[in-house]
Amino acid sequence: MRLGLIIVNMIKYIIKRLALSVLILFGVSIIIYGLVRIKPGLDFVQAKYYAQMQLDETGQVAQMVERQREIYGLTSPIFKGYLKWAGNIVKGQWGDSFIFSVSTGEVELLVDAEGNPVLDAEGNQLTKPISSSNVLDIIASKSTISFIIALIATILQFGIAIPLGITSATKQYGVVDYSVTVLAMMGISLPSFFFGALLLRIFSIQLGWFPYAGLSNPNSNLPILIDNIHHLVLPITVLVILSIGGLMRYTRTNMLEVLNADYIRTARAKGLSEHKVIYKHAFRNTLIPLVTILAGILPGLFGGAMITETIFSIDGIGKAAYKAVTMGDIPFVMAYNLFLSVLTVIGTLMSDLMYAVVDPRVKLVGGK
Amino acid sequence: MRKNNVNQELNAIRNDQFDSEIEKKDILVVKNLKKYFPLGSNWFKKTTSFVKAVDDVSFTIKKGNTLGVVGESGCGKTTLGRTILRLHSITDGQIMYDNIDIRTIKKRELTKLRPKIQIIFQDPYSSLSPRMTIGEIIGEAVREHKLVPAEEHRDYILDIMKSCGLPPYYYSRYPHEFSGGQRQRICIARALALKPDLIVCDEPVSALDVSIQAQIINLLVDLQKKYGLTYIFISHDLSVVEYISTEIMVMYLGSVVEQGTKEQIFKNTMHPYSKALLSAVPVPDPDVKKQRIILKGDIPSPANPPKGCKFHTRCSECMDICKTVTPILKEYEKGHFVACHLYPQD
Amino acid sequence: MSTLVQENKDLINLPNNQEQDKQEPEVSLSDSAKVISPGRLVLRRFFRSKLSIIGLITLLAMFAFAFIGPLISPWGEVQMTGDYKWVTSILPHQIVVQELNEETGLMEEVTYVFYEVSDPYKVYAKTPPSWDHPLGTDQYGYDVLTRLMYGGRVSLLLGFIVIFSEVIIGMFFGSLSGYFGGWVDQVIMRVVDIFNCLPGLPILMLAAALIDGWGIEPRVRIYYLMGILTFFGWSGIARLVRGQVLGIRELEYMVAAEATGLSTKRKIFKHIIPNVMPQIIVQATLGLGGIILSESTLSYLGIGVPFPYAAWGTMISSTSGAEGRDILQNYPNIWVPAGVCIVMAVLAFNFIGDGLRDAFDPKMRR
Amino acid sequence: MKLLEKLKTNQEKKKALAKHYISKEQIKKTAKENSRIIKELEKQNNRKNVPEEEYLTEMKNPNNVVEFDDLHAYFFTDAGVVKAVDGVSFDIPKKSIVGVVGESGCGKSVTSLALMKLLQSPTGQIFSGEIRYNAKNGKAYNISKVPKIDMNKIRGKEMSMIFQEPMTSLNPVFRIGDQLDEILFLHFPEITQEEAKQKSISMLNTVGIAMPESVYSRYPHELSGGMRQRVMIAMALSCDPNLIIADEPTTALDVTIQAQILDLLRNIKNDINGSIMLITHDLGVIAEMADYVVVMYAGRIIEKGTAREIYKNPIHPYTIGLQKSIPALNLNDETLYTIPGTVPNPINLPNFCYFRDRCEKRFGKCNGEYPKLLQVSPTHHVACYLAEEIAAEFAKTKKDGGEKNAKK
Repeated sequence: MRLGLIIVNMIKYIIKRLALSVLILFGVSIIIYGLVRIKPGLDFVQAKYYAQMQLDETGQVAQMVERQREIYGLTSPIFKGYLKWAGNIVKGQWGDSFIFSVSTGEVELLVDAEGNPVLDAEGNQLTKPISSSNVLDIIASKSTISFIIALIATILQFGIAIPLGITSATKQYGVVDYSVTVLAMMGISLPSFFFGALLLRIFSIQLGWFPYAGLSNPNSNLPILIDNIHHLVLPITVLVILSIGGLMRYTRTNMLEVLNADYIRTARAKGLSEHKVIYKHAFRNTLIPLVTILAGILPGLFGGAMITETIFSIDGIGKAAYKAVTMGDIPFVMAYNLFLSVLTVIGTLMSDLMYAVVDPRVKLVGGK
Repeated sequence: MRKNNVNQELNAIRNDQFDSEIEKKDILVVKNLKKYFPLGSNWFKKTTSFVKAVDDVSFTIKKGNTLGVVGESGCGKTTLGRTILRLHSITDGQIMYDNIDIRTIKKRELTKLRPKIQIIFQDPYSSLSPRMTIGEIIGEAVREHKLVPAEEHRDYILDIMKSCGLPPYYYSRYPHEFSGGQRQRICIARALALKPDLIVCDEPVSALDVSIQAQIINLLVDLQKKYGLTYIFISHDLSVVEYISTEIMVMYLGSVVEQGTKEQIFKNTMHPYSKALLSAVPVPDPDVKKQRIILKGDIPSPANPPKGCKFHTRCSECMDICKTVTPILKEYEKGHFVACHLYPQD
Repeated sequence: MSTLVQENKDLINLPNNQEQDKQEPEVSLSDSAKVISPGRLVLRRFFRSKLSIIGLITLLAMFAFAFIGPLISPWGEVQMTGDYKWVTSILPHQIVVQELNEETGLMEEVTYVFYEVSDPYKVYAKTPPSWDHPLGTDQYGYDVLTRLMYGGRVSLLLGFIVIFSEVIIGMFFGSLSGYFGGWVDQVIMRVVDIFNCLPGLPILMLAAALIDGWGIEPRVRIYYLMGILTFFGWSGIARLVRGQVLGIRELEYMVAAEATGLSTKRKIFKHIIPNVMPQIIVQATLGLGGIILSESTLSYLGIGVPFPYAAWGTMISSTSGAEGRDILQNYPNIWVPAGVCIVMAVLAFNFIGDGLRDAFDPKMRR
Repeated sequence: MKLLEKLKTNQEKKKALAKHYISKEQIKKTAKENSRIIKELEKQNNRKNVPEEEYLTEMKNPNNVVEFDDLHAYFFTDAGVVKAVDGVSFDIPKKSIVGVVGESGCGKSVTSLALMKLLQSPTGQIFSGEIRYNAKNGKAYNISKVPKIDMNKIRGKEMSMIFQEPMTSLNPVFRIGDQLDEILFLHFPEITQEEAKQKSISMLNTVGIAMPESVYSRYPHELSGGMRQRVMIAMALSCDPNLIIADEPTTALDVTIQAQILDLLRNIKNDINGSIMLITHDLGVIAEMADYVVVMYAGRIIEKGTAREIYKNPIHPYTIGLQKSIPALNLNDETLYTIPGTVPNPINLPNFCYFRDRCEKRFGKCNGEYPKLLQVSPTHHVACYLAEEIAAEFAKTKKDGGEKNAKK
């Protein structure tokens, strides 16, 4: 009975939050679209194909440009244009990238002018892979490797930061505490591009311990998995070091707060060992604020690390986004931003749900 | 001189119609006061349930008297105090201060009326802004309402400080330098500086140590004599309330259960809750072994009070009627009101 | 009795002792002691921490370096080193020089693309550190040390201006939202939610890239950059202010201010703002580091401070691109100092921010 | 000329004031000295595998559960050493309730925390003195020498504690049952899950919780303050301790709930085989509960005796003033008596009686050093020069009595 009520409340809550999320995404999309539209002069689609349009005699390019402009609602006034674009987004037409294309995995059977299949020497029909430059396809295909890297980095980050944060809180002003503080400060203050470049310079170029770029080396005689890991050591190091500092400090502050609580004194008065006081009574309570961090993980996992991927030439979604920005591929950048916002919204919802799991005091109430 | 001006301004908004109804000496008349807080709302933002923090409270205070309001946590005594100052909006009922209807007067007129009714709080630490000097804290509202000419301002504040037992060198200091008792004196000075008639004291001594508590109570009593102040003294400590009050009101879950003069309440206690409350107070004498009425259970949540008599869940003399019918507050001797089915209700 | 009263503050004027003559003690400690205002107390605590002093000194040194340094330096921000009397303009990797066209016998502008120290024009690009150029020159022949100074100007000034505007906007909306509540709060907080959901760097990049397309003059683009950073950065401060205001509104001194009939203006400016300020100052100091990082990242990506103006991020971006590997490997003097400068500036702000937080609220140490 | 004079007077003023402020060098010096002392004491505390003999001792009187003997508990802060408890000696006899009373900051809580060794480390330390504890197994421990690890066997099992704030004293993320069972598993490792649950539920029953099974599986936030305090008491009782320390157990509760809890405490005292050390600032609570009363002021005991002696025959002016200043029911005087002034700053306390400046009965002798605790009856001690005569008289009768006894 009680469980039933909880589930009903939970569903109510989720529905309400989803409604709110839609509202937020609506706002986000307005900002993104608004940014694109405040551009004076030539719009970005025309600008991209301007040179080609001059040379185009058949009018094919002009047609394509017009189709693209339709998708972005650039032909109509800004308000109508937004509705058009938003409608396309909802329908799943997020636009085409100017610079990327990926193979969809499907193939087109080749036919000659008369419609007869083209056969090769063995009598098999020849095929041509179909490629797509739909931004959703590109995001889907590029985010795999980014996800793997981010997942490893996140696990390492949490696995290292939380124990260190706790240790530094329990041994306040000790050696661990000071090193954690310094490390955390460094992590917060280092720009990723500089730190990445430094690591490359030292460990790759000077010492030659790790490869310079990419994911694998065709000339390497290592097994492919080991080779991949070898390539990923430096980028993951950058990601971990940069994000670990904040998490450590956060854990530490919260742990210190919890350690001052009355129930910790109660636990000590029971006669529990210090280890149990910290890792059972204090830790469960430190987890509560840590759950809010989960909101930030999701976009981090699928959104890729723009600069790190670029520096280490890993062909993930982050590098693609960087390339898109530098080459003016605005359709992709728009889609990428929207994609990240959706992830953030989902992440926030998930972390709020997790909150209710970790903290028994929190009740998800649909009405309030 | 200036004070007269303020009074004239107030006279303009005073409703003379009520003059005949109440005696001149009655400084505050509260009739059927209700304060409900909305509790949660559904999807369409319509309030579905309320916490009845103050539910149908009426009383009258004469000038120079002290009304003690006693009750346990959640009984609405703090809300009552703040509602009288219209710090909360008033759900229903009437509050007449000196023939001015506090519920209906406009915001601007309310601002003019503000100095007349002041409030002192429980927590001396959060009731002083940490970034202002004591002089500023006490004097800012005096300046705002132009109660004294600018050139006399400083002397006036120092004078007020002196009568609250604050040495003049406090004037340019900051609250962080002072202890709880001294801060409470500053709060009293802040209220006193506005030349109020009525001061609502919301548990002014509960957060203080025993020896400091006595100092503050004595100060309040002295000031009352000196300036002819009227107090509404809110406290959970019966012995303090008994000491300082002339009339007492006992509240339970938003309603008044018993009301009367101090003698009536303490010598002729009628309501079972008041009796229990009185007997629960520990006596600092090891030889007194009194017969204690120990109430069962906890105080119910004010958001979801019991039906019938709100006290019936804990009452030792609960009858069947108590569970269904809410008793009305009835006068049994002059000025002594009780809401209980143990006594004839009609 | 009075003979024993020495420096006891509370003995005077107590109701109990009023019958006795109350002679105030002449000059006691409490009478003449310095008044310690909360602000001075904070400063005293701030200077007690070593890290905050280190941060402050670093910051002052960087300011001197960035704003006084260029006055001393013999080189300019975009002054090329070399025998280049005929050089008329400079662009990345190319110079335009006046040259005699032997066929026509006229002087003509000729564009040369260069990568290295090259005859016959002797642009001293990528020279190693020397007395003339303590940190050498970069790939365009500019003096690295001087460029570092100018880069510091951009980063520090931009950081301060952006955080200042963010604080103004954030405080306005935050206090509005927290003080009035109701639908005002609802609307403002939903807008803040929207801004919080925008991805940080990518949206900045989108905005910067779009502005890139406007073809604005490089000098003016810095202001647009400031605008973008402010526009996407104020929401955090607004949320902080709102939370603080909500907390303060519940405190009893605010209720007392209401009860004494103070005006709304006075309540906001005398009671709320001064008590919100500590948190804001801390947040702003810590935020400054973040803004410098964002700016340098954008510059690194080539969409921040435009060439030929110097920025620390741009100087590091020489490690990417066509000759990136070469510079990364052989010319650390071109990019490492810029990185060190960024780290130092951000660290300094973080140290100061941390120190201020501890000083404002000694209970919550670190 | 005038300027010079002004400068001079300013300088003098500064010099005169300097002694009231702590200079930077002094802070540095105290910090250094403090960290040295703390390190030494912590080293003592963190020892492992210490043979029991090292902290075993003899009780002065085997009928006592606890004997505080000249206990000094200090807080080593940068501003100076706060002598929170400065030379406190008193006994807790078996099967009795000892009340410790005093205003905030008088060191009453610190005394109890020192007994449990729960002082906020590293700044709070037992500096010197002995706390002798008479364990269930007949051994006597010197608590101040017991290392941290071995203290865990004593806490909870031998003595347990009830705190002031029931709202925050239970861990919000664990169920009541888990928190109750935990202490049983800890001190009786052989107990099974079922037995623990049984015991916990019966414990909840003992403390008067109506539906123990349902409370067992609830979270703390679902209970009211009074209920939580009952749970805390159940937890304290569950290992059948020798001593229960109740640190302001009813201060945060309403009057009617306070009456319930006090009633419960009184009842369990008869049921269990132990003593209660009751700490509160409320003289009424002490009068109703305690057999013996200890009055503390600024870290020292100023008067101790049986409850009757303290309430009916108080000697120290502070005790008298404290009692007169509570507005007791039905005992109306014209004006309330007040003790003037405030409690002195705990750093750099003077070496005369700390109450001197607030005392109405002070006389020449009070300027001398801090008065010793004088015995005025077999159980009554006072630290005041006013009691000297009575003490002398008592000493004489005692001596006479002793002689008489000897003669017999």
